[in-house]
Amino acid sequence: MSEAAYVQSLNLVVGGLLLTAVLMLWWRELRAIVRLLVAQGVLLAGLAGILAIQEGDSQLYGVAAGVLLLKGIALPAVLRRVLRDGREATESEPLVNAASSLLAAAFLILFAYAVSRPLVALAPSPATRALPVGLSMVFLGFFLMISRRRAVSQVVGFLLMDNGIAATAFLAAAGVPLIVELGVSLDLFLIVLVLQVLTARMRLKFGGTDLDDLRQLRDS
Amino acid sequence: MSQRTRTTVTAADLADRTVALLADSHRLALTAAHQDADGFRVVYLFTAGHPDRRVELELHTDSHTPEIPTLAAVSFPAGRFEREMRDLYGIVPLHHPLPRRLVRHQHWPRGWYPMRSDAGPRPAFEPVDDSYGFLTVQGRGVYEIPVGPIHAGVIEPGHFRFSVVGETIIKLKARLWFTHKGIEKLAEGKSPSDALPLMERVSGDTAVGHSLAFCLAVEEALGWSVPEPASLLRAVVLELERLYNHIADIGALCNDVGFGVLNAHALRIREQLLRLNADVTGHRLLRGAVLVGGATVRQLPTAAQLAAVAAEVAEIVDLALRNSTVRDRFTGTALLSAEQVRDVGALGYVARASGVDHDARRDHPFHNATTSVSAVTDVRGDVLARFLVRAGEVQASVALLNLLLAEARSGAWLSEGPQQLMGERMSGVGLVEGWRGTVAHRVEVGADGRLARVKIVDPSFMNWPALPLALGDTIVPDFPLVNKSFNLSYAGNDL
Amino acid sequence: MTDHGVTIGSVAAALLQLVLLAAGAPYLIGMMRQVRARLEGRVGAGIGQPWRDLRKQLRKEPMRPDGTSWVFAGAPRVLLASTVLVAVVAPLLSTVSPLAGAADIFAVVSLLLLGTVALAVAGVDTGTAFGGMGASRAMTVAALAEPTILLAGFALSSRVGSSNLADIVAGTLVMPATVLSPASLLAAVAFAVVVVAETGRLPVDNPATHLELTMIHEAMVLEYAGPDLALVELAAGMRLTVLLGLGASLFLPWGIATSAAPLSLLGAAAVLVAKVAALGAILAAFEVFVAKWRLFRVPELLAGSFLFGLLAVSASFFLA
Amino acid sequence: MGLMRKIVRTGRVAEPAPALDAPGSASAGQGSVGPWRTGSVQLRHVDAGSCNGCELEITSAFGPVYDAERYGVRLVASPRHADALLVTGPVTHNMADPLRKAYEAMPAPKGVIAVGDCARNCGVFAGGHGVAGSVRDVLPVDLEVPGCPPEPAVLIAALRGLAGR
Amino acid sequence: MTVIAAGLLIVALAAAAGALGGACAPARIRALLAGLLTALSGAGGITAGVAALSGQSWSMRLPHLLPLGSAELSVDPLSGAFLVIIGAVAVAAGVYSVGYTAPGGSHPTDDIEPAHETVPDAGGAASRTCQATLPLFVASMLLVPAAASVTTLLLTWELMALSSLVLVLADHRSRGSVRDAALWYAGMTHAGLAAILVGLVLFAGGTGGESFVSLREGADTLSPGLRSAVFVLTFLGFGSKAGMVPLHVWLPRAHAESPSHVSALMSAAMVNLGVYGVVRVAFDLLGGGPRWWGVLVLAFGCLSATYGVLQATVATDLKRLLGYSTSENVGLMLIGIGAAGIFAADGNRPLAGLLLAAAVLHAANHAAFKALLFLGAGSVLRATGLRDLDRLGGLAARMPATTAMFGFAALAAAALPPGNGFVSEWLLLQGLIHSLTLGGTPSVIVAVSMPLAVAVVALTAGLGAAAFVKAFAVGFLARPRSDAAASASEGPWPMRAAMASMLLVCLTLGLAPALAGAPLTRILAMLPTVRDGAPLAGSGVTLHLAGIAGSMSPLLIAAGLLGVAAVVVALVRSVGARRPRRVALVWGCGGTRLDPRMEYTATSFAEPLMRVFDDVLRPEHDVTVTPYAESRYLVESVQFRQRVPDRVEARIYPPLLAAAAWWGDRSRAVANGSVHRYLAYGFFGFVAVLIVVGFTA
Repeated sequence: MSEAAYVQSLNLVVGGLLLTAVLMLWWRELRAIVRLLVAQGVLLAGLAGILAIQEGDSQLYGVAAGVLLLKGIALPAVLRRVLRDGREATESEPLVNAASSLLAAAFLILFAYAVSRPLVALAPSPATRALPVGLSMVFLGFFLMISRRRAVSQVVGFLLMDNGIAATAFLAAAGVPLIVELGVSLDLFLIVLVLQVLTARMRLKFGGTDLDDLRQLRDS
Repeated sequence: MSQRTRTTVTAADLADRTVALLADSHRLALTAAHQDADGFRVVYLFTAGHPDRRVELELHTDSHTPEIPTLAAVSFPAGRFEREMRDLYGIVPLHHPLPRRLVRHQHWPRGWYPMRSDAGPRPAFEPVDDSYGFLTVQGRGVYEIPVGPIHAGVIEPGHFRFSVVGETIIKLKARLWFTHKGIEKLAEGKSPSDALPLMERVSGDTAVGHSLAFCLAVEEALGWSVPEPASLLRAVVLELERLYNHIADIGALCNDVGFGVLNAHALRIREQLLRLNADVTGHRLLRGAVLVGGATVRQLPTAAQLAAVAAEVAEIVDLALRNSTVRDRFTGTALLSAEQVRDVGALGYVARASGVDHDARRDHPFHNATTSVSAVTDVRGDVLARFLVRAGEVQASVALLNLLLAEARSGAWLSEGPQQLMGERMSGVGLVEGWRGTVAHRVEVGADGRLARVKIVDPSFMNWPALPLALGDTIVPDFPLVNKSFNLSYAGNDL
Repeated sequence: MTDHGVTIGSVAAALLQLVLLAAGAPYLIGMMRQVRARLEGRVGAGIGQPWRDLRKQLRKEPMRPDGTSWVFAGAPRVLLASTVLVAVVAPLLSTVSPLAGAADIFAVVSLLLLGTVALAVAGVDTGTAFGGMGASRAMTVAALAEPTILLAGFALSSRVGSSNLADIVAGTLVMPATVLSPASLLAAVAFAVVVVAETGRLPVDNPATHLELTMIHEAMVLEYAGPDLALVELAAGMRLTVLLGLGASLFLPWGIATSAAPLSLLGAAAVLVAKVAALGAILAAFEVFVAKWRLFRVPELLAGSFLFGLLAVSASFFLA
Repeated sequence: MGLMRKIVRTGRVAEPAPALDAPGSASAGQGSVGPWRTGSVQLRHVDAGSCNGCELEITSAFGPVYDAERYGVRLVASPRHADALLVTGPVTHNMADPLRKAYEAMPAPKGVIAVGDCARNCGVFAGGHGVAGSVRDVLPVDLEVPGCPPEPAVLIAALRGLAGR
Repeated sequence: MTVIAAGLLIVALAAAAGALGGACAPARIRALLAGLLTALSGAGGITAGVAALSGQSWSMRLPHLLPLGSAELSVDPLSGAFLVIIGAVAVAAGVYSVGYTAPGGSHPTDDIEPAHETVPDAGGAASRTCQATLPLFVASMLLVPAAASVTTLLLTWELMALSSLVLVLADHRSRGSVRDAALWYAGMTHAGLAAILVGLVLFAGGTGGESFVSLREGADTLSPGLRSAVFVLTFLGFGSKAGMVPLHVWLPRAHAESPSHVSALMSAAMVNLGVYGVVRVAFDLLGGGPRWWGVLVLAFGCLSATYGVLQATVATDLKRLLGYSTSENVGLMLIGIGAAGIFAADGNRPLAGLLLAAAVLHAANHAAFKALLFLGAGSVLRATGLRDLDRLGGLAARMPATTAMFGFAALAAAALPPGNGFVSEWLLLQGLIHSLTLGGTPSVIVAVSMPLAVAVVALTAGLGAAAFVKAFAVGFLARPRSDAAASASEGPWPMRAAMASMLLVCLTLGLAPALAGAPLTRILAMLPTVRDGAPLAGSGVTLHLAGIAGSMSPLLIAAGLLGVAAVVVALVRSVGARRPRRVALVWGCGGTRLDPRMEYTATSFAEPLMRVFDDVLRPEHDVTVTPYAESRYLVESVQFRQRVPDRVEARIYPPLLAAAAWWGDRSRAVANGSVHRYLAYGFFGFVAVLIVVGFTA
């Protein structure tokens, strides 16, 4: 791959990652958000693939395949199952309205850009220059978890954060060791499973997965 | 057939008796004034289901100073019936809190009460005057949107006055009776059969509902028994009417949130149904099927036709609700609580969507088969609930039709009328679950067999006051949607 | 940088572009209605219908509602004039334009806003509740769309170091890969939302509705009759056409002539018609699948596009 | 996409246009010359007191099956945009004045179409104490469409005559 | 004697004569005398300013004019620009005041309440005190930019503050809100003065001299901490005068309650002096500073622009709206100055110069259109006694000239072509846009702040358009919403003449901005950190930017608009049926004849945007429904109330005021609530400080 094509495709993938992250914050329909998560997983795998081609690193190919399998297929599938059980197609009322949360997102992205400057300055390359995107994803994921009520949205936020960590790792050091990455993701997988059980329980008890309902548990 | 109990009450007793009846799960279905030789007579009809009960209170007042005590404080609909009586008969409800004109617009001549038998020819009208006393909302920045009587779509005439700040509706007042033609008066003196075409045109989309309620009332008054197959056919056409109207509403609701493609599909299905109607009765709007003393149907729809319609409607409803914008705009819009429904006496799908289950097919059946109709209710009271109730009723209606069609036979089924009239003044009541809700007719037939008085109550009359109540927290651009979710008849209200 | 000389060729190019847009706008509207009709199972009135309507309206009686001022009659002219001006200066056919130096992307945006303002002011001038309501809604949308489109413009122009539209387009033609850059993609999303909002398409406004209480554009023009109405409708159509054309030029600039040679101009004209028609068809088809948003969710849409504009700008920093 | 599938499966709904035969001439009114035969007719509907049966059939005529719009006929929101009023029902006392105002509000040249038997001769409502008369008693009528309510096909034929398509 | 000296002499003499005339002349000619001499004073300022802008410079020391100090005056191009701006506004305001204070106008008696309470007289502005103070106010404003020493600056500054305070108080007898506004103004302006005072005293103390020349020379010797302290203090002090958020609280009140020509002077001329002060101290005297100064100015600019435009969008009081719009425009100027400061610190001179030029040009443009707007609002106020947009309307037929001129000014304020506001906002955007391509690899601050600044400028452009469409359309068009508006008529001709002169300025600046190129270049040339060639070049009708591929021709755009409109009219004539235009009743859906209550209100116009910015504005709504006793479904009355409090004010000031009140309780002996006594305290305090300064220097 030529240098120009490498930069071009890297930028494209990174732009796509950012786009999907922001869209997750913008849209309220959970089904669409899960679809975005799939896209993001694929893009992330693509990012790993591009880096693999560029570095010629066979281990990275494996990572790309693993990411595709886990984030592009397995995790969204679990989420979809959670959604299929209920009719909670939309995030009814986020704690922060869409306009404010988007503005917050803008600030978070700029913030991510500002804090990653020193890192970029350490080793300027096309990949590290895209670092702010990975960091933004982490921030946005965190914000998503803070600002949403539904358990499913929180899981989405968690996954977005994880994707962000992965993207940052790929961009910063052309990939963390495979074991670490898989380990982290495995942790996440467990969390998702736990949350799924939890949401199922909650639905049985309260008929919906609004986390604010959990407050009722305290008094009884 | 249930028995009506009739009691004459004094002005002093009226309120107490009313309160007792309302507490005993009755509702005020109809109030009608009559002009007898010896003065005015006001009849209050209360009805209740499980079992079918109908109670009439009669109040007499003299013809020189016709006055009755107001029931406005006890029953909201009574207050409106009283205003209507005042306009048409000049009977004054004493101490009514809001004794404004209702039926007669401001330019109608003073002191001319058109329903009185001695009203005489119409005096000259005053020049049109806009001084209707709409309540002025106090406060800076409030403006009023006058809408109608000529609306921007293909809509019947009525005037809405919104008091608004920006997009937030603070208050809505609907002014109706633009299409008041005088149907009740026109029917007087006609033989029941001659009056039937008029009843089919009370509200064009409720031809069966009104003609059937009228026929039931006349038949009760005259003691006319109807052949069983005719009753069955009447139930069939009643459901066909429900079908074509509900599918149109489902499409129109989608159209009002800008999802026009589903409206196109709904209109296509309605056209199929209208053509089916033409095959069944010879008229696209099902006119001519219900006759005094019987019914006539050319051919019956097949189960396959109905199943196809039911499937398509289900598909459209599903497509609508799968669109998150549509769902979002329906959900939580224009909430009407069950309490408000009971207080204003709302009927039909409006009431059922708020969890109040009035259904004359079950509560006041004219054929036993209809009592088994499955109740479709919702408790949310929003536009979504009214949409879903309609969607559910389409399926329930098809199920009921399948049941009815198993025994129905086409053709003309007519019984001979009674050979001898039973008395001087015979009265009858007809209660029918039209597609909008319970249609109530009360007729009195004179000794000559001609109609002495017909009182018509379309469910729209009861439901109109519920519309402003539902608009509590609604923005202006949602109004057309809300209005469509009620879809009230202006013609049926104005008469 | 492109030269902005006034030559016979460039003047001819500008005139050709204007004629193409003015004549083509009603056909575009007709075509979009046709797409919708076909998807609804209808036959449709044909793509020439808007022209038939315009021709008839032009011959009808002009009216002035009692109590209105010169603003009422003036607004359609200003609306059309601002649109025509944009239609002349935008580099849709060729990057050489006699007036390219006179108006850049900000001037174009402001001219479009001037048209919106003219119509809004006239809406209030009628003194009807509907006119005011439409004006208020239109200005709300415009007030939020304006920042978005300026940001998108910022992202596009910072890339080439000029806010001149012809320079931006020419820059893209030289380096086609920039079209696929994240900044450009994000700006395109923002731009698309603005086009939808500014031209009153679903899910912001329903161009097919007849309900006074829900309309935006139509509510402002309820009082116009005859020639005035024709001007407003023509201008509205041209605005849509110009914006689609501008979108095509900025994000899919291929086929635009870089000189004023007659043959390349004709070729560019053909390409422009094809691109705008395709975009219009896509927009019309998209409209069939979406419902109209609740009025107060529209700002969310615009806030979203605003963010996309900001992201586009940021991305041009990140990934420079 | 379920909707896409539905659209494709349903296909064309509109029925073929019937042959155009000497239209509307049967009952075209005397006198005023309307803005006719330009291939474009915009209509402002006014319910002057109908039972809403005519409204139902007008909606059908503009629905996908009959698709009146294909002949260049369109319903518009404001009388300012309209070439003709589409009036239904007997004119009630309360609607006579609004009807006149609507006519007044249209730009010339303009016309009036009376739809349905009630609009033509008050139908079953003749003599009602709230009825002021037929449409002809209030405004000059250019075209009458008979029926109670007129079937969509009849309506379409009349409108095509006006549009000239 | 140079032209500048002659101009300044005219300023002083005319003002003195005007003050004398206003105080002593018989009531009949008082207005004429005071007004024309005020205008003459302004003309003197223009003369001096034009001379300075064309390259002359002048300075002078009057050793014995002040007790314990010498008065130093100096005029350079920067002063010249502000002399011209203030002088031009003063000419218009002076002429205007002749008509405005003539008998026969309506003036509201309390707040903006119903019109029937208005008294048809000349209002408080016609009083002897006000007529005499007006020329003094103008002269003191004109002397501020000419001041060349700390003492002179502070003295003229305080004179300006006091004279304007007297003018704000003009109507204090008839309206309680005036006293409230004056108290706020007096408090804020003196707090601001204190900050400037301390800042400049520190500066002077550090450099060992109080003349600007010695400050300039000694600035480099100050420690960075002291430099920054001087900058921050003076910035806050000048910022409060400029109406910068959150120090703006006095502005919407004072500008709304003053007589309208005074509002124009304050809003179009006086606030600019705050901007002048910032530029003078930061760029000239201190000779530039670190980047964070720029960031600070930029941040306050963004805050002011956003908050000002939001409040203007929801305001329904016409003059209050204009006041908030002033905060917005000052914010835009500060954005330009702040960004210029950032780039100057980075050594990027072309951009710094361009942005500073944009800020100064915007000051001029804002002065022109804001003066016109306030004068227009004053004409409306005089004709109707109303400022409440919800009760205006229908003026287009009754006051056609005022309507047309206000309309054009509104267009300019909305930054739309062909208005002059468009030009300077365009310039500002150009400067911001090129921050990427012209600065090499952008620094983090630039990369983060410039997109945000562009977003703010863009947002103000959009919201400003909404605010001014509301002000113009609801205020002037459609049918009158009240009897007072229905009986409005144009005022005396001097008012229209004054507005026409401002319109001319707007048109000139809007259509030929290239004229400003050379003077702006001269201004930039005197600032060490931004000095760099010619930023603006005008070739005929097109505005070109040096070093940047940016060009725009407002004249061609305007000509194009007119030309196309004319062609359209001609085409419609030839194609159309040539039927005469018929006047018909407004279509009211066939129902009632529309009455004024059915017209859209300003409150309603802004409601959607208020909902959008609910989180920022926090409006208070209240609907009270009173049903009949008999049935809760029969409504007897409905009452709606809505208020949009100034949240910045509500959040920040109560604690401060509570503390002040505590002090006030302590010193009740000296405070009896009389505004005049407060004025006296202020003045004596000021004199005491001067004495201290005199000794220390």
